[in-house]
Formats: sequence, C-alpha cells, structure tokens
Amino acid sequence: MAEQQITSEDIIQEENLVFDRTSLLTDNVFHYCPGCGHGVVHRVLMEIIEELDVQDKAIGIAPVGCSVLAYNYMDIDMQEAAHGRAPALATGIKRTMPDKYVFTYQGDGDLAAIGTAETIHACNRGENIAIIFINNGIYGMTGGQMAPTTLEKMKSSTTPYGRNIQQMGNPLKITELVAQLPGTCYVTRQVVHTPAGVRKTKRAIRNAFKYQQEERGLSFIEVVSNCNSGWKMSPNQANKWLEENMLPYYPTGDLKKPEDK
Amino acid sequence: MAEQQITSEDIIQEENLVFDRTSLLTDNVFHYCPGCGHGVVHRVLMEIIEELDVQDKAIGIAPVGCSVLAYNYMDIDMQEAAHGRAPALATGIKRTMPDKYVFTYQGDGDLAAIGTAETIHACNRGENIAIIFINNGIYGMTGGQMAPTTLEKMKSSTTPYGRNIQQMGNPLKITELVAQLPGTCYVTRQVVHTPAGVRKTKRAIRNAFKYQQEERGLSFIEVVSNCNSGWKMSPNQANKWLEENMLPYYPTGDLKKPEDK
Amino acid sequence: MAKVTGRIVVDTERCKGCAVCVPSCPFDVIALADEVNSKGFHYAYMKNPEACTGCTNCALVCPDAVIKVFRKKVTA
Amino acid sequence: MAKVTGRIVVDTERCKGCAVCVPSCPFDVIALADEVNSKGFHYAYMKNPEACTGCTNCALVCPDAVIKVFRKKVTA
Amino acid sequence: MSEEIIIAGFGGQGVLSMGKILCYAGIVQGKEVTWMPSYGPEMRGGTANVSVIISDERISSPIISEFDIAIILNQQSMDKFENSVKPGGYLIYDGNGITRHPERNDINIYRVDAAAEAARMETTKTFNMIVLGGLLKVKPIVEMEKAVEGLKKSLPERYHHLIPVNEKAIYRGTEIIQEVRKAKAEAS
Amino acid sequence: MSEEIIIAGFGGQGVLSMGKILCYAGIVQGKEVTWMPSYGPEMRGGTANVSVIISDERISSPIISEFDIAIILNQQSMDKFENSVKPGGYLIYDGNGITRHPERNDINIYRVDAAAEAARMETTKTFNMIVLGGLLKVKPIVEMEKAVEGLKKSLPERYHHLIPVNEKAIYRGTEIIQEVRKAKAEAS
Amino acid sequence: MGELKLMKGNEAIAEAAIREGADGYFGYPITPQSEVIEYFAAQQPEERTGMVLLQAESEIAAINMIYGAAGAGKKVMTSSSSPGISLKQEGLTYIAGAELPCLILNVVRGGPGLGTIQPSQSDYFQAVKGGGHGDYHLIVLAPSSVQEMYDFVETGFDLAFKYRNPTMILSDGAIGQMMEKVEIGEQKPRMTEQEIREKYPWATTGKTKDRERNVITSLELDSSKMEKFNRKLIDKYREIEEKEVRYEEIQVEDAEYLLIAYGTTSRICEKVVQLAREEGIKLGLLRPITLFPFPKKRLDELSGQVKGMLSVEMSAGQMVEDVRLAVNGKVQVEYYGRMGGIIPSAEEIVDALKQKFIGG
Amino acid sequence: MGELKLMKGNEAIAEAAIREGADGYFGYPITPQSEVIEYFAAQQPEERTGMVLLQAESEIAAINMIYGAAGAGKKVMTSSSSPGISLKQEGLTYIAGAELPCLILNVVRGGPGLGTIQPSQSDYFQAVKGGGHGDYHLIVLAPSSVQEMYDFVETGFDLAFKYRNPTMILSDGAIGQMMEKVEIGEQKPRMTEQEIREKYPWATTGKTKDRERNVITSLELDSSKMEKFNRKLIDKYREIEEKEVRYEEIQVEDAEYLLIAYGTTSRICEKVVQLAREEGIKLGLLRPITLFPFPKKRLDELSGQVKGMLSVEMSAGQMVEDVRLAVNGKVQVEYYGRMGGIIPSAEEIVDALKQKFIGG
Ligand SMILES: Cc1ncc(C[n+]2csc(CCOP(=O)(O)OP(=O)(O)O)c2C)c(N)n1
Ligand SMILES: Cc1ncc(C[n+]2csc(CCOP(=O)(O)OP(=O)(O)O)c2C)c(N)n1
Ligand code: SF4
Ligand code: SF4
Ligand code: SF4
Ligand code: SF4
Ligand code: SF4
Ligand code: SF4
Ligand SMILES: [Mg+2]
Ligand SMILES: [Mg+2]
Repeated sequence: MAEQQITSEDIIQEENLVFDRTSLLTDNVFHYCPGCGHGVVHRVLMEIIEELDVQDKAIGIAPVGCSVLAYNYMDIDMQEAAHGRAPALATGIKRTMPDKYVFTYQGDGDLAAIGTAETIHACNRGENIAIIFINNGIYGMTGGQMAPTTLEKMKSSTTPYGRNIQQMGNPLKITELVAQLPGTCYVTRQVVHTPAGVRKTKRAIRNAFKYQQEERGLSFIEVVSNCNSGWKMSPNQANKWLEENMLPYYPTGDLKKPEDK
Repeated sequence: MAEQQITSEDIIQEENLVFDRTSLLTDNVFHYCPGCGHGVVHRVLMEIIEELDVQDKAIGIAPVGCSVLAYNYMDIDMQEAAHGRAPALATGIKRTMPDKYVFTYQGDGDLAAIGTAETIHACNRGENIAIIFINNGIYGMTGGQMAPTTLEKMKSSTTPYGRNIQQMGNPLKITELVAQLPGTCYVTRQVVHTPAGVRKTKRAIRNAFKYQQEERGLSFIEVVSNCNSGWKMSPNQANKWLEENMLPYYPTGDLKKPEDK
Repeated sequence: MAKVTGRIVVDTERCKGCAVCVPSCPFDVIALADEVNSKGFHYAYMKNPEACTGCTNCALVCPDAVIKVFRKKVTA
Repeated sequence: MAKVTGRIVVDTERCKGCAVCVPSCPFDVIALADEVNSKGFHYAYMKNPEACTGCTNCALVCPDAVIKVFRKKVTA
Repeated sequence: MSEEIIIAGFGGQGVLSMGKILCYAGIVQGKEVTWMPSYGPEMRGGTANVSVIISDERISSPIISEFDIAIILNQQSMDKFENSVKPGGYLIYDGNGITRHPERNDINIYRVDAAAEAARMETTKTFNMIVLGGLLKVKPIVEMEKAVEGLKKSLPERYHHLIPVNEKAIYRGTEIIQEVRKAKAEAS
Repeated sequence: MSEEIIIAGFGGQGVLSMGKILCYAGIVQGKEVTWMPSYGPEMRGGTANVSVIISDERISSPIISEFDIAIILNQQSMDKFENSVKPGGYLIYDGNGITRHPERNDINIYRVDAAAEAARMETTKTFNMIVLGGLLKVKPIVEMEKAVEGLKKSLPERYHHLIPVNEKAIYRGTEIIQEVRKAKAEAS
Repeated sequence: MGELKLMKGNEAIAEAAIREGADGYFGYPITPQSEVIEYFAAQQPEERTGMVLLQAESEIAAINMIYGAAGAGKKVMTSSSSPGISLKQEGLTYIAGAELPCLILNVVRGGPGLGTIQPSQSDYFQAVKGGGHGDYHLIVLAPSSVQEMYDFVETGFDLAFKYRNPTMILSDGAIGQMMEKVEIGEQKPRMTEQEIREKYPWATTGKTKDRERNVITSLELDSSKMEKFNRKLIDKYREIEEKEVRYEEIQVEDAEYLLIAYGTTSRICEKVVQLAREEGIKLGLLRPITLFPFPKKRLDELSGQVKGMLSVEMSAGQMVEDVRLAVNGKVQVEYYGRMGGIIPSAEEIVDALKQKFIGG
Repeated sequence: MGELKLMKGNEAIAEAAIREGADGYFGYPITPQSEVIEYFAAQQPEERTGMVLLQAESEIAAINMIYGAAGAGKKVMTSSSSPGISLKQEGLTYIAGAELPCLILNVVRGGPGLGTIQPSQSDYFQAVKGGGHGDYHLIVLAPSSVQEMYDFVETGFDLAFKYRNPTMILSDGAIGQMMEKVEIGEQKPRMTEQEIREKYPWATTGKTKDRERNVITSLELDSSKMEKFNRKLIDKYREIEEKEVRYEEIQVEDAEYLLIAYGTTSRICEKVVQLAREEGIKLGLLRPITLFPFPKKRLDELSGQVKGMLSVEMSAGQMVEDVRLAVNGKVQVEYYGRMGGIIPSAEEIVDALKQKFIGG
C-alpha cells in the first residue's frame, strides 16, 4: 500500500511542518524543572504575540517566583517586578503607554499572598492589561512552601503534616474574587497539562489580548499547573494529582466573559 | 391631670435614668468633627463590652485614620496599628492570646486601600476576631481624599471633578468580597445615623463578640457613616446624602450569618 | 392607663451642636440654643420638654454621647 | 480517501525527559530513551513512528517546546 | 523693612486666605513673602493660624516666634499670642467671643468687630476682609489697591464675581477699626 | 588535624546528607565541624555541593577554596573541583557519567563506582553511603563505627529501619573503592 | 522672568512636574504632603499635557507603578512623607538596582512610627545611607525654599536620567506647607515615544526588529556578575560624588565657625549667622544642597579654616556623622538639634554655638 | 553541657526560640532563610510548647503580627532576608516608636533589589542607622557561628525586653545555611499571662480594675511631648551604648594592625590573622558582636595602639564609616570588601592589608 512507501524522511520536510517552536521564544533552555507547566504557558503566550504580530507592542512583567527569569525566554521587552507588585508595574506602564499590550505573569504566592492588594486594586480599577496567573498551589522557587492556594491537607515544606484549615484558612480562590469586580472584563481558569487544555489556554490568552486592544478592562487568566518538584512527584503523577485534587477545587472554565464587540 | 404635675425635676432622677454614657468611654472629649459617626460607633462598642463585662478581656486595635486616637476614648487596652495593618496586629494578638476578645476598628482607606492584603488574608484565615469597618467613602483624617469606596462622581480633594470610574475604577465593595471567603462567619452592613440603625449596629457588634467567644471565625461589620467634613456638608445634610447615595450602593443588612449554636 | 414621660439632659459644655439629635426625635423636642458654649457651639436643649417620652432616640444617635435620658411611668 | 501521517522531531539535547508527552499521544508513539543526553536526561523518541498522525498533541504539552511536528497527506 | 505677622483664629474664619491675600499684595509690590501655616489633622473645629512675613529682602527664617503684628480672632489665640507681640508692635482683635481682653500696654491695640459687622452686612464670608481692611488702615504694610489685586490673584477665576463685595468689606474695615490703647514707651 | 572536604554532584545524589553524616561522625568523636552547602533557587536538576571541615580545633573560616579531599560525582563537578584539590590531597570519584577522567598526578585519585554498585544492590538510595564507605577506607577521617552513629543521628527516627541497609552499603564501599593513581611527590 | 505665583512647596512640586513635561505621578495621600496629589488633581494634568495622574492603593503600589513606568523611559514621580517612604524602601532599592531614573519626594515628618505630622529632618540616614537593603544610593536634593521645591524637579529629573538613578527630594513639612513666591518656568513638551526610543535605548518601549529585547531587572544569580554590577554602581556613585556636589555658602569667606544645615534649618541658620555676626562672632553657613553626594571635599577644606563646625538638624544628629566623616577629626564637630516637629529658633542656636565652642 | 546537634544557622534560631519559651513566630518564606519557618513547621511548636507559628501573607503582615503580639507582652519573632526586611521598615520603626521588645532575624543576601540570594553584609546601614524613618535604633547582634545563632536568641530577647526595644540578629546566607555543632539549652517554660502582667505592666493583656488602660502607640501630635519622647529614646540608646557593647578580640594585645569584621567575614579574618602572623605581621582582629551599640570606645582606645585598621566587609564599605567615626582621624582606617554574594578569601585579605598599610 501507498502508506508503506512513505518514509520518515518524506514526512520530515519543511513544507510538512505543522508545529514548531515560536521564534518569540529565545534559544535559552528553560531553567524549569522537567515537566513544569511554566514552559507551556511561556510558549503559548509567545505564540499569541507572534500570531498577532505585536512583538513591538508587548511589554511583559515577570514576577518573583520560578518564572522570575521569564525575560530570558520571551523575546520581548520585559521588566522584572518586586515580589507581588507586577500589577502595579503594569499599571505604571500601561497608563503611560496606553497603546502597548501589557501583561503580568505571576505565581500564586506572588499574586495571591504578598501581592493581594495590588491584584485586587488593579482588577478593581479595570486596568486595561492581562494578568496571567500560574496557580501551582505552592511556592515553587523557594522550595515548596505553602501558598494561599495550597489545598487542604496538602503537604508543603511549611505544612509538612498537611495544610490545616483551622490554622491556615481555606485555599484562596482569588480568581473567584476578582471575577466579582466590575473592573475585570474576562476571568477564566485553564490548564496546560493536556492538549485540549493547552488549546483552550491559548484561546484564552488570545481573547485577553483582543480585549486589551478593545480597551475592555482587565483580563485575568488563571492556569492551574503542576509544581512537580514542590509536590514531590514525577511530572505525570503530578498532572494526575492535579486533575484529581486541584481541579475539583479550582474548576476550569470562564468565570466572566464580555459580550463580543 | 396627673401629667401636668410632673416636673422635670421629678423625672430627672437617678432611678429614672434610662440612657447614660457608658463608663467604658473615658472622659476625653472626642476630637471628631461635630456629627461624625465615629463617636456613635465608639459608644456602641463600649456599651457592648460593658454589657458583656469583658473589659479585662478586650483588646482593641485603632487604625490610622480619624479614629487613630480611639484609644483616648475607649477604656480598654488598645494598640495603634500602622496604616492598614490592624488585622495583622489583631492576628498576632489573638493567636497568642486566644481567650481575649480582639477587634480592629478601621476606616475605608485603612482597610480597603493600603490594608487590602491584610484584610483579605485575616478574613480568609478566619482569624477569630471582629473587624469594625467605618465606611465614610473618603479619607477623613488627611483632608478628604478619594477612598476605594468613594462613589461614582463623588467629589473629594483628589477627585475635585468627581470620581471617574474609567480612571479610578468602581467603588470597591470589600464587604461583599470578604463575605465570599469561608473564613468569615458573619458579615453585615449597618448604619448609625438613625436610632434604628444604631440599635441594629449594636446588635451586630454583640453578635460579633458572641461568635468570637464561640470561635466561629471572623466577624466583619461595616458601618456606613458620614464624613460631613470631607463631604463638605452639615451633619444632617450628610446623613441625608448618605441615605440617598451611599445606601443604594452599599445596602444595609446581613451578607452572611452563621447558624445559631 | 400607664403612660410614660421623659426628659433629656444634655452636657451642654460637651455638646458640639451637630444637630443630629434634632431630626431623630419623633416628638420634635430638641432644638439648638441661640447661645454658644465655651467652645463656640450652639448646644442642644429641650425646646419642648413635655413632649419627651424618654425614647432614647436622640441619645442613640448623639455622636458625642452627651445626652442622658430619663423616663418615668405616669398613671393617667 | 485522504489520510494523514506524521512524525515528530525531538530536540534530544534540550529534552528533559519529563515524559509529559508520552501519555498525551493518542497513538502511543512516544517513549523515553534508555540513553541519556549530555544533561543526563532520558530523552523522548518515537518508539512507534508509523502510528504518528502529526496531531501535535505531544508538542502542545511539551513544557520545553522541543518537539517539532510534521504532517503529510497520504492518498490511500 | 520687614513685617512679621501672625493671624490666628478658628478654622473656617478665613485666617489662611487673609494671609494669602497679604502675601499676594506683597508680591505685587515686589516684596519677598513667606506664609507659614500651623497644620494638624483635618478635623473640623480647633484653631488655625498662619505666620506671614513681608519683607524688602530675602527672608531667612520663615518660622518666627515674635511678631510685629498679631491679628487675633478668638480667645484661644489671644491667650496664645498676646505675649508674642514685640514691644511697640500691633495687636488687632475682633471682640466677638473674647472673654479676656488684651492687657499689655507696651503694644498698640486695636479692635475691629468684623464678625458683628459682617453679620450686619449679611456677608459673613467677608469677615476676614473687614479685618484685613482694619489692619491696612492702622499698618499700611501693603497699599490698598495692591491688597485688592492680591485678592484677585488669590481667588480662582470662578469666584471673581465676589470681588466687589470683598472690596467693599475691606473699605468697611478701615472705617470700623478702633484704637483701644497706644503703646506706652517703656524703658528699653 | 583538620580535613577540608568538598562533596559535589547532582542534586538528589545525597551529597548534602553524606556531608551531614561525616559531620555527625566528627561530632561524636569530639571534633569541630562545619558544613557549608552551595545553594540556589530550588528548581530540580543542576549541581549541588557542600564543603565540610572536620577539625580538632576551632574552625576559623568555613569557606574554603582548596580541599584536602574532593568527592566528585558528576562531570561538571569534576571540571569545577579537580584543580582545587591541594597537592598531595585525595580525589574520589564515581565513574558513572564521567567523560573526562581526572588528569592530575600530584594528588591521590580513587574511583568508587557506587552508582553501578547501588543499582546492582537494588538500593539506589544508598549510593552515597557506598561512596562514604570508600572515602573512609582510603581516608579514615572518622572511625567507621562513628560514621554509623553519625548516620543514625542524621536520620529522623522514622527512617531508622533503613540503617542496616545503609550500613551494609558503607561496608560495600570500603570493598569496591579502587586506587587509580598515587600522588607523585613533586618538588615543593 | 517667568510668571510669579504664591504657592505651597507641595504645590510648586506638582506644578513644576507638569511644566517639566513629566509623564506621570503616582501617589498615596499622607500629611503633610497631600497637597501634591490634590494640586495635580485640581490641575487635570491629563488635559494640560497628557501627564498621567493616579492615586494608588498604597505607597508600595505607587513606587512600583513608577518603577514600571520608569522602566519604559517615562519621566515619573511619586511623593510621600516618612511612614510612606519607609514602605517604599523595597521599591527604591529595586529601582536603584535596575538603574532607573525617577523622582521621589519625601516631605519629612517626625518619627519614629506614626510620630507626629510636624516637620522633621529625621529621615536623613534613610535617604542618604539607603533605607533599603543592599549597596545603593539615591541622589538626594534638599530644597530650602518653595522656589527650590519648584526648581529641583528639573534638576532632579536631569540627574536621574543622566545617571539612571532615582533622585529623592528631601524636604519637610515646613517647606511643603509654606507658601512663598515662585517663579514659574515655561511649559516643556512631554517626550514622544520616538524621542524616548532614541534617547533611552534601554527603555521597554516594545522590542523592534532593529534591536535586542530590553530587560529591566535587578536580579543576577551569578555572584561574579553580581559583583561586577555592584562595582559598576559604586563607580557611578563615585562619579556623582565628583561631579554633582552642590552647596551654598553664606559668609564663609572669613568664618571662624561654621554652621552646616540643610532645608528648613538652613533658613533658620541664615538668621543665626546674622545674629552671631551682630555679636561679633565670625560665623558662616554651609548649606548642602545635595545630601548625596555630600560636600565632603569642601568641608575638608574648611576644616583648615574654621575652629569649629556645628551641624544643626531637626533630628537626633544624623548629618553630623557625614560632617565628621568629611573632616576626619581635623576640626571639632558638634551637633545641635530639635525633634518631634519642633523647629529650633535662631536664638537658641546662637546659644548652642556659644556654649559648645566659645564657652558660656 | 547541653545536647550537641548538627544544625543549620537557620534551624538553630528556630530551635532556640522554641527552647527559649518564645510565644510566637510569624514569617514569610524567602531564600536563604526559609529553613527557619520550615524547621518550626516540622517541629510543631504548638505541640512542643504552645508556641504559635504562622506563615503570614507577606513580610509586612508578619512584622505587624509581631507588633501586635509584642504589644501584648509576648515573646515573638520574625525572620526574613534583605528584600523582605526592606518591606518591614515601616513596621520596625513603629515597633521602635512604641517601645516594644521583639526579635527580627535578617539573613542577608546581596542587593540592591532582587540582587542575588548569596550571602552579603550590605544591609549594615539599614540595620544600624535605621532603614525606617525617624530617629530610632535597633539593637543589632551579629552572630558568626551557628552556636551564636542559637545563643543570640536568648541574648536578643533579653536585651529586647530589658530595653523595650526591637533587637535584630544580623546574619547572612552563609551562616544561615551553614551547619555546625550546636550545644542546645534546656527547654524554658513560656511565661503565663499572670507572669506577663506582673513583669510587663505596660502590656495590653486586658484592662483590669486595678490599673489604667494600657495603650501601645507611637503617635504623639503634641510636638513638645513628641520631642520629650524622642529625648527619652535617645537616653535609652545612650544607656545601651554604655552598657551593652559586646565584641571579641583575637590577638589584639600586641597587634600593630587591626582588622574589624563581623559575622561571616570575621571567621575569614580569624584565618587572616593566622596567615599574617605566619608572615610576621602583628595583626589582630576586633569582632563587633553588637553592631548597635558599636564598640566605639574600644576602637578609640586601640587607635592609640595600632598603625592601621582595616574594615573587612561583604559590602561596598558600610561598617568602615562607624570605625572612622569611632577613631575620628586618629589612625588610618581602610576598607576591603567583596560583594554580590562573594565571600572574600583569607589570602586576598592578607594581600589587601599589605597593600594598604605595609606597601606592596
Ligand atoms: C519581598 C520578597 N519576599 C519573599 C521573597 C522570596 N520568594 C521568592 S519567590 C517566592 C514565592 C514564589 O511562589 P509563586 O509565586 O507561587 O511562584 P512559583 O515559584 O510557584 O511559580 C518567594 C516567597 C522575595 N524574593 N521577595
Ligand atoms: C503609611 C501611611 N500612609 C498614609 C498615611 C496617611 N493617612 C493617615 S489616615 C489616612 C486615610 C484615612 O482614611 P480612612 O481609613 O478612610 O479613615 P477616616 O479618617 O475616613 O475615618 C491616610 C492616607 C499614613 N499615616 N501612613
Ligand atoms: S519548582 Fe515547581 S514551579 Fe518551579 S520550576 Fe520546578 S516544578 Fe516548576
Ligand atoms: S474628618 Fe470626617 S471622619 Fe474625620 S472626624 Fe471629621 S467627619 Fe469624622
Ligand atoms: S447630637 Fe449630641 S452633640 Fe449633636 S447637637 Fe445633639 S446633643 Fe449636641
Ligand atoms: S428621648 Fe426621645 S422623645 Fe425625648 S428628646 Fe430624645 S428623642 Fe425626643
Ligand atoms: S514533553 Fe518534551 S521535554 Fe518532556 S519528555 Fe517529551 S519531549 Fe522531552
Ligand atoms: S504528533 Fe500526535 S500522534 Fe504524533 S507523536 Fe505527537 S501526539 Fe503522537
Ligand atoms: Mg506557585
Ligand atoms: Mg474613611
């Protein structure tokens, strides 16, 4: 049969290329742990900026967290914020350069612990920016301490016997909170450990950029992701754990979406 | 008729006294502007502590705001917090002295602007304290600047042409936000410019102390009040304006109430 | 039939003349004095004492806690 | 009837052997090599290349963006 | 020539703006000026005061504790500032609410019952302009026209329709001010 | 007497805990010890190393750049530390993954293929104990029993059931270590 | 001559920023400097020049907003008073570490803690030694009049952009609240994006094909690179110390004693010089205008001329340390000061001078 | 002798706090000191002694939690590293202004900004001059070993309560991460409320009929009262400077040159002394243990004995200013330092010493 005659060499040809690393990722190797979702979100984000052809209009803000070095990978102008303050930087940038696409990229410790006030107020003011929020339920960079989003009974280096709700409170659904604020136009929760999840995340980020262009207000995209290192699991174990434990508490989907213009 | 014979002297007798200044208010004259609601809330709070007979177990935290000197009036042990940080102080106190009644007394600038993170996280952890939140829609102490709670189009010294939602975002309903958090057990909004309002506020504060004793979590009592000075109105004008403008946006009532034990 | 009558005593030196008590009184008992106290405030007084029922409304809203209320049952 | 076949190319030196691609493939094309790259990682390879349809699933989930996907229409 | 002035009264009496008008008038006349208010938390009530210096030369310290002229508009301020007037200096006060009248006799004392006059004129807001007029009558530290110019400069455009009534008040002040006591020359 | 040791390899190879056991053993023998790790952000992968000093006297600087003994467990560490061994010192390495073997001949070089041995023993976690055993064979900086005691002290109670297998690994290490090259005496 | 206006120091700052073509102000109210943002708000800078004005949710948000905008090459500023400035310390060291230009105004009030809202100079150490962590310096300007409040906005921005370093205007409640005559400058245009791209090629204006991406960061995980960066900063500070020292001398030529004072106290000390000279004491005044860089060299020179130096401060004695370091024991250096919001009188300073140096 | 353990500096601090009978720890993770809270968490201090442990939402929350608990007379502490300590500056000045005892650990890393996570001593100024606004001082202890990390918890709390003043332990990444042998003390009981009421009558333990209400505040709107309070603080700091100076001397008796170094660098300098003496250079080392109060008097004395002093720091030269102020020009004072997370080697310090003082 015809198929039998097709060799790998026939297929692996420039004209058959259907997926390649976006040129907006630099050549630097991610410093992330094997299997960490940060890399996927980085890639998807850069794909959107490439597709929209807005490299020269995009300004990103890296947080303090594992993605502190995001600027080593994203080939756009970037600033590195103080821990938790990315939304404030983004506000300063966007207000003085309203024609740029400004986004922050933040972890759950950064955004939902130390940066709570900046997050809530940027959302409440409806800053015309995008916040990309990687919720891995832990402080990855500093060695796996409890985050506000750490699940009940989940172990971390500061809750070695599991998060005790009585002591530490419930895992904080900050995304549900900001969805309440009139300043946010688009609030959604996504994942990137499955192909379908990645496709939807990409769509969400595309939406966020579109709404920003339309000056709709703040788009808030939570990505529930693994920190396999902090969780002390292999990447695939971690993704499974994520589905079984994180997603029931942090269900995916749109929490808020504006009418199409 | 018998009534005619009753003179003022007959009535004004110790045994007929039905309302007196609680002994838990000190003799100091409030430094507040004439007609300011802070004084009423101070009084009601001290009445509750007197009625519950817990003077020796009550620790209050004064904010930075017009009520910064609350400790001059309340005859209980008190601490004066840094601007916005009262919930953190209260956490430190309550955690190390769980048998005390700990409350914060905060303005809207203090609690909903600079103190947002401390407010949200104390509420989320369900600290077993009471937060008494005076929402007068403005920064009173510093001369009437916009607060997060300032209404749309409302004038303040930093919004002399009225609050512009496009620029400053919507007035923040922080009380609605904290009501979402599982850590709060009781969330209510009250007023003190009418006798009925005062009675309800008093009931609310009594509830808060009761829940604290029962270790139910955090009670959050918003009191919508006037800042006649910042609003540049006479006290009675201000109270009227409050009813017509503040209350439609900040409606009174319980947002959350625990089952009775 | 039992009826009640009341009176208020305003600490005029501490009253700030804010007038918040005035509309709070269901029986229009209170007014501000033409005179001022040593702080320059027109303090509150009972312009219509007989109408007072001792309901405490005025005291409840008084921001400076300067009103004492007395109430007495009177048998008609 | 038009059918598609595909192949992936893994940048083995940059692959971290996380194995996230492995379960993402609907056709069980991918496995980790017994060998390691210079970083010590067991990199991904096509253990079953003919089954690949070029669906890009693996590339979508690869955290290190080291998978290229090729697809070609084949007429049966 | 340098005049060091304190203006003191209740908040809301226009103490600060009177000082501003004086300063603006000084500027129009090419003088150096400083205006240094007392400030505190922004609650209503309480006293307000401002020290104003109007001088032909560069002003070194804007903070002064003794004054050539004191304009005193309530009892608290009388208690606080009567003794800060330099011997031979001027004290001008409004008698309204004053329970203890000034007692010094080494200074020149004038009284201008501006509150009563403003009430009579039914323009209570011009109270401070009446006082200003009185001041300029007894101590013409700036020229009268310059004061009116200063008034214009210190008022935002949208209040310029109020200038005539204020101007009138200033002139009224010159009329109603009364000498209480002249300074006795004391052995220095 | 003072021994200055570097232990270097991948994160996860037990580099840090090997150092800890040595230190505990030293403490049991009444010695002074310091254990100074390299540290960085907490991502997986990358190298880890720890400097250990075991001394009879108070240890001044815990930060050292030249070593009496280097225990090297991957190629990066070989590249980094081979030249930091003092002349006449000891270099002990695991051959697994080593592409460039040590070249110096003014130091004593030993090889202990602990990774392979641990795999053979099906106790990959005892890898570092095998290396430790090898070390103590060629440089008995602490007594063998003290090392086992150190192991006990450094393990939380709940892992004490693992002591026998680790002890075995230590002894295995003493057996499999091999001399590669003795230091040539050089003209000092 | 420009237009003359009567303004508060706090207002002059704001007016100057608008006229200087600043791109943004981000701040949070606090006494005694709330007039800065209030003046801006009344002026509607968006309409006057397109300048952005935003009341932030906190001082921390405000400093980080200017951190962001400064990274984009914008001319931005914030202001606060002591407690608010303490909150900005992390942000300030980030900005210094990222080498960004911006302007910060501190209208100092008395501390520690909530303290008093009255004027003070007790934030000197914080401003010049670095209240934040790490080795860095702010350029610190100390105005002593409302005119200088106005003028130093331009100077401050110029220095900030010249050295890519945050500049602080260290004022106090007296200068912030005081009104004086101010000569107002012309309105300058705000820079266009094109101009920013050309003048500040490091700014995050959006990566175009013709250049590498720009990254604003203060992070460096490699110690040897970090040390190199630290040395680069030190070199910059050295250069600033060589080139940018500013001070004013009053009757120093023949002085036998020297007062050192900045800001409000320097105004008082002008009068002290006058009073002392009336009594026949040859007194001079050196007023540092830049507190960092500090006029060390000049003081060192003067240590040969005078018999004693008196540092006059509204603090417990902070600048006096820099004076001592400058003269390194070559002349007696004393301190006189008041605290808690109290401004010393000229007379008491004369007394202090006599007591410390002349006897009795 | 107590039990011997092998511990990291960060762990020793936590163990010491539990055994010292501390009532609470409130902190936020940051490298290189996260082991402090992690050790606490593993130890479950609630169960061991009833001590409270709470991971706060931020450093600002943490310092204000200890502000609250300290006001209630509780023995509480927090810890962080440089950027987190910058965020605590407002809280620290409030605590100092409210005169409350508490313990703050700074495990310093290199700045400015996010900088590096490697060890540094570049927060010296912030710690000793006051990084927050207003005139105040922390008591600052500088441990140079894990044992001292342990021991200074007791010392720190003792001084804090004795003077009602916050105490800082100024450590660095090397000492925090390093393991050494530590002699562990006995478990002390936590104080009961009754004991607190008796010992700390100022504490907000709840107003009983037998005393006036207690108020913890740093606010004073009346300037003359505020100044009085400022003077009271100054008197306290003077007293501390007189009574609480601690330092260690190594081979100082016959020294012709003197190194001054604290913490990690003092360890290196011990070796420098040894190396220099091997070369016949009579070198000594003075290690300040308290940085505030600084051993000024002793240095002043030694300025008569030695020919030169070298301040060795992992900073751009901060402590050297205090050395210079102490000797006031009487002897040449030089600085040698490394930055960015680099720890100087003994050899390079010997070279620096020779070059600066001995020639070549
Ligand atoms: C002011 C300050 N506090 C704390 C830290 C230490 N720190 C660095 S990253 C981090 C948490 C990171 O967690 P998260 O935001 O969830 O990001 P992740 O690493 O999980 O992606 C912390 C606490 C810091 N650098 N600065
Ligand atoms: C860190 C800090 N920032 C700002 C201030 C100035 N400040 C004092 S009170 C206040 C706002 C008070 O408003 P609110 O909390 O609403 O209380 P109110 O006076 O209206 O009762 C501000 C901004 C301060 N003291 N400290
Ligand atoms: S520590 Fe966690 S978040 Fe960080 S790179 Fe590793 S897996 Fe990702
Ligand atoms: S300023 Fe407003 S809040 Fe403050 S006392 Fe006056 S009325 Fe009350
Ligand atoms: S409410 Fe109270 S203070 Fe106000 S007028 Fe009436 S009595 Fe006086
Ligand atoms: S007690 Fe009731 S009736 Fe009497 S004056 Fe007060 S409000 Fe009126
Ligand atoms: S997902 Fe990517 S990095 Fe991971 S094993 Fe597959 S190809 Fe390698
Ligand atoms: S492209 Fe699709 S079919 Fe081919 S390997 Fe990847 S996931 Fe499997
Ligand atoms: Mg995280
Ligand atoms: Mg308010």
